[in-house]
Amino acid sequence: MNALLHKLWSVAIVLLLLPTGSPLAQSEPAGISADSVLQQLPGASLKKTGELIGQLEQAGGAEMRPLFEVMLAGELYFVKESKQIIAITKTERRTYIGRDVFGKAALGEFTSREIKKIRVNNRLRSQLRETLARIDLLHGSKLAQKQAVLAMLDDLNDKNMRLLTTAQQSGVDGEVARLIDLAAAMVQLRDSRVSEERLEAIGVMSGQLEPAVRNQLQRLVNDAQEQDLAVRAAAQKALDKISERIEFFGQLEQLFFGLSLGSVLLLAAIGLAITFGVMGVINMAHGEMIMLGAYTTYVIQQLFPGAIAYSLLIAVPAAFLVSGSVGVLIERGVIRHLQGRPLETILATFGISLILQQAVRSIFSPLNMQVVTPSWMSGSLVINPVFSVTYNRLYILLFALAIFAALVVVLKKSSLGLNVRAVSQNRDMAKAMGVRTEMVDAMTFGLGSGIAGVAGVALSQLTNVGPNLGQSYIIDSFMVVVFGGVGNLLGTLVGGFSLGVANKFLEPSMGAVLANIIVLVGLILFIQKRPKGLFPQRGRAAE
Amino acid sequence: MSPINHFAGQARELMRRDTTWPFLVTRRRPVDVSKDIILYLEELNVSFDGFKALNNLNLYVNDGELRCLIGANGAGKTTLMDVITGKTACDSGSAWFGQNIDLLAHDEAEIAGLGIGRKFQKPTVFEAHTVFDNLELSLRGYRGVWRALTAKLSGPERDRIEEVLSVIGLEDARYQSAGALSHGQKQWLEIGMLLAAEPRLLLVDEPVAGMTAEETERTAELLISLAGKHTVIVVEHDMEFVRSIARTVTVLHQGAVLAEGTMDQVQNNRDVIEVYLGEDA
Amino acid sequence: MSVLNSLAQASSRLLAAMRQPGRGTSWLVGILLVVTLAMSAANLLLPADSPFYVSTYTITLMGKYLCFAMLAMAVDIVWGYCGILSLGHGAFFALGGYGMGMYLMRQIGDRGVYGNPDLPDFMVFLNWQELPWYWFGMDQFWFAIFMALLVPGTLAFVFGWLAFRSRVTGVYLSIMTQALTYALMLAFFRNEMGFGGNNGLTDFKDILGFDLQADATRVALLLVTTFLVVLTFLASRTIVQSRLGRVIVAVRDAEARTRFLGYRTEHYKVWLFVYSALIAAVAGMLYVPQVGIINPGEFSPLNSIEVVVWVAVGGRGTLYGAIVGALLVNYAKTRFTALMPDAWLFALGALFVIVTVYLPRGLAGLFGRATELMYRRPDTGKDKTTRDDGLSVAEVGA
Amino acid sequence: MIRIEKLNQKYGGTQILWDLDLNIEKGSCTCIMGRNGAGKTTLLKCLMGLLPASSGRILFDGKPIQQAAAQQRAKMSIGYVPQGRDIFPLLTVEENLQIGLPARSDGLKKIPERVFELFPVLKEMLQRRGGDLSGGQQQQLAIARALVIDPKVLILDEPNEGIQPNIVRQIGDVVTQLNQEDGLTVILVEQKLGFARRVGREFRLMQKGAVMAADKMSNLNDELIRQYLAV
Amino acid sequence: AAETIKVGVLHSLSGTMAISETTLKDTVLMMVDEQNRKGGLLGKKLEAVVVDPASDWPLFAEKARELLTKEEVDVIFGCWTSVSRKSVLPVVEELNGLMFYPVQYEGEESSKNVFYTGASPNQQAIPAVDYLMSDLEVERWVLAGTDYVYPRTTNKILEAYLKAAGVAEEDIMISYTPFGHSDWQGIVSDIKKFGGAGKKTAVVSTINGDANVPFYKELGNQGVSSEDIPVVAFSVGEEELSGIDTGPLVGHLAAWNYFQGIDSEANEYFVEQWKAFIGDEKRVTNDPMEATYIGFNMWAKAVEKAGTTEVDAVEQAMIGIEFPNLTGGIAKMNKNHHLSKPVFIGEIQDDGQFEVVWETDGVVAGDAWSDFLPGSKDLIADWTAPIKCGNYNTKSKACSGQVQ
Ligand SMILES: Nc1ncnc2c1ncn2[C@@H]1O[C@H](COP(=O)(O)OP(=O)(O)OP(=O)(O)O)[C@@H](O)[C@H]1O
Ligand SMILES: Nc1ncnc2c1ncn2[C@@H]1O[C@H](COP(=O)(O)OP(=O)(O)OP(=O)(O)O)[C@@H](O)[C@H]1O
Ligand SMILES: [Mg+2]
Ligand SMILES: [Mg+2]
Repeated sequence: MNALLHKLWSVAIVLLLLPTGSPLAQSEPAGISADSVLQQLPGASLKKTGELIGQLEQAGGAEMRPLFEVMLAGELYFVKESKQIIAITKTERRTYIGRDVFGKAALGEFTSREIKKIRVNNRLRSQLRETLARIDLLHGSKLAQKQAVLAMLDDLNDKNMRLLTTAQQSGVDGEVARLIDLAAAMVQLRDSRVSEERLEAIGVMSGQLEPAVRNQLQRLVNDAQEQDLAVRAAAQKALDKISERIEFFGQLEQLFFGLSLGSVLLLAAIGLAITFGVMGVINMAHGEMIMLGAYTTYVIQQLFPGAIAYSLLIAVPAAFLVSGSVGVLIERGVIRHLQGRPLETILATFGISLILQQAVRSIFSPLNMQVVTPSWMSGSLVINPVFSVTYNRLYILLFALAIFAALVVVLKKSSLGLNVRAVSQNRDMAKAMGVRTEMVDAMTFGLGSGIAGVAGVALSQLTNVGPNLGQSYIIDSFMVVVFGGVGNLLGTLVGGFSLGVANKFLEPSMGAVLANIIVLVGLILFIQKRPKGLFPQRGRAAE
Repeated sequence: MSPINHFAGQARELMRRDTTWPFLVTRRRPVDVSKDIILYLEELNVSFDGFKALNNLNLYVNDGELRCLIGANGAGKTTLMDVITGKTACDSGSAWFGQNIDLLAHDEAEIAGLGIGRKFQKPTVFEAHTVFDNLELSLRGYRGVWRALTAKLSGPERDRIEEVLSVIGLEDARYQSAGALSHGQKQWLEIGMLLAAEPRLLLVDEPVAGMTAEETERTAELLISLAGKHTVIVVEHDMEFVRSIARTVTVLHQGAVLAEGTMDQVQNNRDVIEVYLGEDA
Repeated sequence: MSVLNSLAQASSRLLAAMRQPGRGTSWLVGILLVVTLAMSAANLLLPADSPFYVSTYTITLMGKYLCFAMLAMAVDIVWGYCGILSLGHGAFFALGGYGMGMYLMRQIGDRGVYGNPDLPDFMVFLNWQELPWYWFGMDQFWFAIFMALLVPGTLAFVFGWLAFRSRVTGVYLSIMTQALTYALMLAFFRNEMGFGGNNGLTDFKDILGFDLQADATRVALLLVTTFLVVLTFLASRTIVQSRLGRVIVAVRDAEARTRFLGYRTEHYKVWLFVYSALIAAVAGMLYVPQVGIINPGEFSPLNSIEVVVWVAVGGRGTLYGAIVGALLVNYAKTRFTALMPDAWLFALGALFVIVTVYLPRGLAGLFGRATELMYRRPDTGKDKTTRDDGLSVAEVGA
Repeated sequence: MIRIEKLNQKYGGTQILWDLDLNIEKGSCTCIMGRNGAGKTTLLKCLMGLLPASSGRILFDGKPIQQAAAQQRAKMSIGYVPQGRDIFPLLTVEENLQIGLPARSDGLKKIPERVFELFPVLKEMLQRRGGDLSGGQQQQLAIARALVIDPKVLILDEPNEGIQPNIVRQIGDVVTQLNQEDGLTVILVEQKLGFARRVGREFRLMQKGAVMAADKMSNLNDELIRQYLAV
Repeated sequence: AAETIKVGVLHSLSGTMAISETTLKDTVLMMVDEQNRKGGLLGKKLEAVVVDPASDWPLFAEKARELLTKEEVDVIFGCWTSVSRKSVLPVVEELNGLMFYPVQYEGEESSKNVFYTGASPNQQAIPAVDYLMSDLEVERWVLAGTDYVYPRTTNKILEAYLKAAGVAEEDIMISYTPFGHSDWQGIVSDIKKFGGAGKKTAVVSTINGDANVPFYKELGNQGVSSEDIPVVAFSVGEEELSGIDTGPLVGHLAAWNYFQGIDSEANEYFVEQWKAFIGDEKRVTNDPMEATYIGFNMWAKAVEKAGTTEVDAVEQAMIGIEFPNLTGGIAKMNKNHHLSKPVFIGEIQDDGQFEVVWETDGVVAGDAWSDFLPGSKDLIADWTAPIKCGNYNTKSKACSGQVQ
């Protein structure tokens, strides 16, 4: 059925467009040569540049693709003296390496004074992108083709339709074919006067999530001029169906947002679940351990500028070591002296947090540091036009779970977990049983801090890397640990995720601030019901 | 029992002519012991994660009695005291203080206010306070916030504290903070706190643990002297001690009463010997 | 030489007196009163170029410190004596402050920049048409004071009643108080709340008809503050020395045991919490006219934590410790931020760390130890033996 | 095996132990007695390294150990059963027992069966939290826990507090058995004369922080008892 | 009588605002250095007095008082946030001090003792919207801001302005977030949906400070490109960008009175001087720095002109003072204590710099009181005789409220 329809459409469109001839043939007018156009590029105004791009497309077609790409990337320069157009790659040392735009041949180094950029602005960039889309539709990869068709959906003029038809004929399949059919349907709905044809078109469009489809249907429904009631009703129905699906994916998206926020909370809190939850140290410097981890990421990227893609992988163990050793130092230097006075730790660690913040300020300047997002962490996984999942959030969610699992394994499988708990419950007796309490304390605090550092690596991908980074997470972290039940790792996990999801489900109707307030009040009330958190320690001893 | 039945049962219970509704009962009133029984425990059940610590336990204690409670470790003695004093909620059953007071409807502070005092198995005293202050805080009297703000130690009260101090032999340590006492001294202090409160019913959990033989004797005398005016329930594993004070002995086993009677009866009970005393007691 | 000697003697006598429950505190009260009175006189009576002249800057600074001292006392009463570590006392302080701020705001009348007699400037400029209902009556001084006590008092009561009745304790309680103040902070940041959002309330003109910028008014405010600090100090001392105080300490150390003695510990805690919240609110009320601004930043959890830190520095569980701690830390902050603006956090942080590690019971503990060394009594047996960890009961759950 | 010379100990300003001397033979079973507050627990804690001594020497097998930390003393195979049991309340019974395993000299990784033979209750309760056990059960657990580290010296501080009579006897048997069959040196603090007489083979009487009398158990007469144990 | 002229610097060096304000402290120090090298002022050396108000608003007031009474400074350069300025204002007025405030702000204020060298809304927001409307043909608007006075006011003004320009109610989306908001998933997704309705959409961002980094990161990751939905920001400058990986942000916009990338002799010199002073090749300059620069130089000129550092004289001398902008053209101090300055719109480049894509023809005079708010339509500020008032009502011909 579908296939048949498909054929029908193609034929219809081809017939519709036949008289105008082949689009490719048309784009080769005699006279203007690409070279002469190129010559005008240096020094052209932005407006003029736009015109030149149009001429270049006509003159050069697909051959001009490299030029457009370089231009889009903002790497197109010209040599001031010779007006030669070149592509430039910047190096770390702030010098410029030139190469030929088309041939890729190296042209040597330039200084910033010798060359000048060919300026592009927003408008030009979108023109370039459209141009590229047109070129890609016929010559690009599957993905590029899809992007190209999607881009054209918003503007289904004759020229674009001709291109689409040509693409159709040159043989496309799958997603691209579906989109082209969709485009044809949209055109048909728009241009046809025959009720059946239009209904048919609506049939194709029904349930499709592309915004252009929805917008067109919406326009139709709102259009007071539209006389055809059947068409209008059908459009309304199609629209409803679309809304329904959007609603569904909206919920899904909300859930993902919630989980993602939860994973951030979890990451921030998980180290605290050890230093505070297990050891009982009210660790106000926890946030600064996270901060150190984030700065470690920055330093690693500075040290290995060539390996941005792997920088995070290197940063994870590095941050663990850095924050972990600082944690060990703090434990050995300060916390150790506070045994039996758990509440006093708040004072000492508060002091330490001030010192660490200022230290970072003195060493790295008070400005935020730039942490680059490796390409595999950027962008999103597009599931459909209304639902996509950003990679960084996705990876961080997985990362948080992995860290959590690793921690559980460490605490369950090694004797450390057992010893920590013993020490925190009765230090003297643990000593008398041969537990090296000092070692255990240092290791545990180091572990908690190290994990905070690792969290910092992840957070550096989401937020500022600056001296205040830690402060923004410390309160949430305590909240999560307490909500889950102090001393219970699983509680921290569930606590983090439920706070995240609750927040995100309230946000759309309440706004970010109110949602936050309501979650806090809810938390306070919840603790009245369960004074020891979600997963309380039970039994006689816990009283 | 289905929930509906259960509910109906409760409703019927609420309608009974011979009882007043709980919320109509005034909270503070003297215990009615006209039937000469001060404590009724019936069909008590307590379980922890499926483990039955008390199992359909029934126990009646007469007014003015000195009752010894013995039983294997883990038999549920401490749990029983927890239920009486409101620390642990029971799954089912009833606990009445005299004729008129339903213990299960009160919380710890109220129960203490009704005149039930307790000494814990592990001595718990206020470590930051002096011995004297510990006793002062335990003195019988109204426990409201305002009263506490204005309270002044009266002459008789001061005498009472002195008296207790001499009974527990901590006169010299009166200004020492309780946290610095040795284990045995804390035991004594806690007994002293009980005395100062002058409760109607004393629950004494292992009072002589960690005491020398002579002190044990003194404790025994003390408890005997208290009986009559007060009702005393003593839990102890020291058989010599129990023998020296016991009139009626109740043996608990696995959360239920195994035997009850005079010391001799109990001592010769086969079951008791098997689970508790051992062959050559 | 003899001067030195007598100085040493005097100071050791002072130290000894500080340790005695009764007399030490009267020393503190005396010093406070004398110092502030002398400062006031020096400010008002001496010419500005006299070497003994005390600048208005110092007067306001002192006033601010004393407000903080009061706040610290409030925290110490619940934390030091009852073991309720409140990380949200800033909320009561700020609410009191907002009450006073609203009164002062209404006093501006039509002298605001837009000349609107009813609406404060920030409302005019966000296009509000009429005064929200909760602003009514706030132009009456006594009503404003009443509200500034009622609201934080009620909040403390409701919060305390809920929390203590369901036996929320330890860190759970601490974090709940933190959540409370955090939620309030977010709420007050919202411009829709009608409290001026982030900018808060500011640009006050006069109080009870007295010009807030006049030296005499500032001095009067300082004196009122001192008087109230002394008053709350004496009141609190009476409380902690009464049987009530001992019950409260008993609750701190062994709450369950206290309950088995028949004390309704939750009543005691709620009562104390409300009392402490009221002190905090009064401190906030005094604070606002002296610093000239109240904004949601005062609700920030970190502020409340800082208060706890002052108390810890001074030595919790002693009232004068809280006062001394607040004065000292804030003075240090003032000095450090001017002397080494780029590195003062190092100094302050180090101060905190050193105090915790080397002065386990804060400065009050230091006094205690100093006098102990000087007046070591031969008869140690009778001495109240105090252990170093005497106060550190494990409020933190394992 | 253990020699204590001129041991002094203070809590803050209060001195508890005064120039205390004590000598424990290898393989002996010594019972330390004295009134409440005499300093018995304090002495044992000093011996175990849980309280710092202000002066004096402690020799173990001739080597001074007063500087060694408690955990090192545990590694030297000194087992300790504290007064008041000090079970780890939130650890399960099994975990309570496992804690001591690394301190064993033979590197065994499993809780020795022997422990369960001595205290069968524990086997049933392996997964229960230590703090939930009844007082007596906890006491048994405490002894078992000390045995897990395979001690050469076993220190017991009032091990019978709150234990049912038949188990008291059983503990007595166990201690005797460990002492006689396994050659374990036992130091026992005990108030109950009957038990002390039955288990101990020597006694030390303490008063006000000093050892006042030492002898074979058979020589513990009423005179001594009246002098040092009566109130 | 003093041998030196004291310059107070009242910028947070710690706490949340340190990130922005520290730079301004260094700028003032650099200017003081430079002035001293030129021989000081009135034959005296300048001496900077730096304090740290630690991002704590009441502390700002306290420190201002300390500077004015204890240190007896002749001028203060300071504050960033509005609330800190509001906190300091009564103190400066009471003690008759002189303060220069170098940051763009919501307007609605003019004090005799303060000179505002940053942009007021009509020097930033309105031109930016004009640009978006005319050049990019934007029809749908998202006004996203942090919930405090500056965004609230700016958005109020913009809303009135947009509606006056015929934009329908449903084509404006307004969203406020708390300070330091870091989870932008939902809002960005909403923006995306809002922008997917077929009309050209732009975001006007008054998002403050640290919240920008996660916001832009989220924009990049959710694939909202500057071609689809451009974001024009009023609080994001070179400095903020130096903390972000700008790759995904290329093409988003900002409106300022200054960009580091603007070619001019003076600017080149300034940038070099700054880099040398701070000892870091990578440090950038930004708009508030230029505002500080202009303010400082104007003050120096005014002091020279008045021949004294006495506040009232300097204040009067300030009005009408002109000084060249770093970007070319001349800035002038107006009667209302605000500047006339040019406005630029720049596009973010991948090196963290801005490329100017649009600029006003001449300079724009800063308005103390907005013409688009009902409460302040009729108000003007004029500190010359005979009006001498910061909030003069042109209708009632009276100076409301101000206590002189
Ligand atoms: N909170 C709890 N959770 C789980 N089990 C518990 C709890 N409280 C008590 N139990 C169990 O209930 C049983 C009875 O305990 P209880 O303390 O009442 O014994 P007891 O008779 O006082 O023993 P002892 O003489 O040794 O003190 C024990 O087996 C104990 O392990
Ligand atoms: N932590 C402490 N601080 C100060 N003094 C203490 C402390 N612990 C014990 N003491 C004092 O030390 C003395 C000896 O105590 P210890 O516990 O050693 O006695 P004991 O002989 O074990 O008594 P018992 O038979 O009651 O257990 C007692 O007088 C006690 O008051
Ligand atoms: Mg028991
Ligand atoms: Mg002992």
